[in-house]
Amino acid sequence: MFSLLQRFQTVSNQAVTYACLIAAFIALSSWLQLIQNDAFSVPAIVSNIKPTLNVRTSRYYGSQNGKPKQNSKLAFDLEADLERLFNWNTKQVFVYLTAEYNGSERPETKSEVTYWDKIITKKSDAHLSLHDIKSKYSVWDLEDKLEGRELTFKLKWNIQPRVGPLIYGETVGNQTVILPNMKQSQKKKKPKQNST
Amino acid sequence: MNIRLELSRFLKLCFVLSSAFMFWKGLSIVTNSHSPIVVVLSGSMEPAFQRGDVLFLWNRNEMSKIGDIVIYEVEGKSIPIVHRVLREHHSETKNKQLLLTKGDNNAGNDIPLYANRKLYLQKDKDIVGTVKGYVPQLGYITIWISENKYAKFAMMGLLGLSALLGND
Amino acid sequence: MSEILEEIKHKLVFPIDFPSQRRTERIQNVILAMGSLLSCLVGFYMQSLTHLMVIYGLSIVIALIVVLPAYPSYTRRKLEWARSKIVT
Amino acid sequence: GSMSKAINVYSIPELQQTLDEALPGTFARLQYKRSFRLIDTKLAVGYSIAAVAAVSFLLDKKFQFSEVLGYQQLLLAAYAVLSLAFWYFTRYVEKGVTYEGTKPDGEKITVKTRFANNEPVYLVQFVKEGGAELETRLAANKVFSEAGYLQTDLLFGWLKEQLETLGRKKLQ
Repeated sequence: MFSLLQRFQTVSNQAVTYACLIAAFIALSSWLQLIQNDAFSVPAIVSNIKPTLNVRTSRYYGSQNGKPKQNSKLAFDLEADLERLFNWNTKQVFVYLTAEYNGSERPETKSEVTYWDKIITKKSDAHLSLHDIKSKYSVWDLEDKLEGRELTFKLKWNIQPRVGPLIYGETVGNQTVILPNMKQSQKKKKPKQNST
Repeated sequence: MNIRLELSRFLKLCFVLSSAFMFWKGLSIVTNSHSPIVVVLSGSMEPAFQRGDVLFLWNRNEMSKIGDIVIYEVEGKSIPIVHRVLREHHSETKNKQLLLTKGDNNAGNDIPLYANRKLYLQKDKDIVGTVKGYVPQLGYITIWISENKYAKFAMMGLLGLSALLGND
Repeated sequence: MSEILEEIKHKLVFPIDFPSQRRTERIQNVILAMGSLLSCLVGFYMQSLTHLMVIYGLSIVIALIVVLPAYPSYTRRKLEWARSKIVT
Repeated sequence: GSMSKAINVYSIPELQQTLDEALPGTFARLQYKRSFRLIDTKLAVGYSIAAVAAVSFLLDKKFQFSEVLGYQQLLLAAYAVLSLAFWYFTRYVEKGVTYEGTKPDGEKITVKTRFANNEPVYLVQFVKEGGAELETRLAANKVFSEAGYLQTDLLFGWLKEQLETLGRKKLQ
């Protein structure tokens, strides 16, 4: 405390130390709030999934050297209330619909792909009740064909905090769908659908 | 005798620099990432990350999960990119994983950004780290200094002044 | 040049007496500790990071105002120093 | 030059540094011969720490992260071990010793110095070979001028007095 500069340094050093403690308090308390609100077991209903397949030859749809690549899209309904993910440390919630599946030529290959996602920044927008919305992405696989694969859909979320660790979780409730054959898909737009 | 005095004084300066550097190096060895703390430079992940936000990375995970926000480097480009994993394909037998990424704020995926007309990133080769922690805006000082020449001069002047006026 | 710098350096020191050094250190500790505690409580209660930051920022400003300047009361108990001898 | 730099006399670290650095010269005026055992060890360990960091820094500049990862891990381990050794040395071997020396007649002396918290009093402990000990206090305002100069003659006089007291102690 012996000179102006040194007094300024001690104040700012200590201010930074306390700021770190405050940040830790914010991260920890908001995490406890999430647990208290059962944020890790939010139910979600993904239903009425209608997959379609088509063939693409562009590089931006996974085709290499013009080889035809099967691409898959969806339409689906979604009902989920993500309000519980919001507290004072939630900057945004990134919610995304993913599908897991195995390879057909090489069954040891596991894949997970995103069909749809949404950024929610306000608690008032967190109640999702969507009907017959289209997938955002056209999905292709490492293999050329996707037809006949069994897809397990999950709705996952990621909380981006204002300060602290990123938090990931998924909603409760899976949905399994078998992709149609290419011919079926072209003839009639009604695919097979299994629910679990 | 005076040599020892000068050496002792110089050693203090060495300690300041070496401890800062070795802390960084230690962090990068523990996290297995060559730059364990990064500052966001682009707005392609808004509103999650803005320019100047500080990200803490971890790179000991063998596989990335879908939805993870990863930092990757493209051959021939110096600036690392912070984007989200949109798809992942991995083999259960071989330890290899392919990733497709996308910026939250971008319309399309990152295929146009990848080197050599590749369609995927490789987890073990291209990924610098996965974002685990976040502090907003703290890194704006570094951006400001590196991009604004007046700020650069002001900073240099301030450092020079404090070195001259400081007591060491 | 270096003499001018020495001169400036000496003007900018603004020393305070030893008892005040002890006191300002303690006051600064108390202000910042109280400020951070209060900011956490209010911020959590209001569920608002803005409130938290405003309160904590205010406590830093108060600490700076109290501690930084060499107020006359901080320089009253200066010591009697040795007489300087003429250097030959 | 003959005149040292002016310090802020209200700064304990500056007072301590100036006094610690002036002690060897003052002892030399009293015909003591300084022993460099402790300071040389400290400098050797200290500069090997700096050297390890410098090598790590150069490797980092010249090579890719993955190319030299093994070496960097070794360097980091060496840095940690040496830092621990340095800490151990200052804490348990040096223990605040600022000066070690011998009188022309071969008598050894060790001097430990420190300042109490925010108190302008230089606490000095003289230990003579054989166990005779003297703990004394020097008020900083007795040897510094208001302008921030150490009055070396006053320090010399004080030190001489203390050493005489210490010498008498042995006789008792």
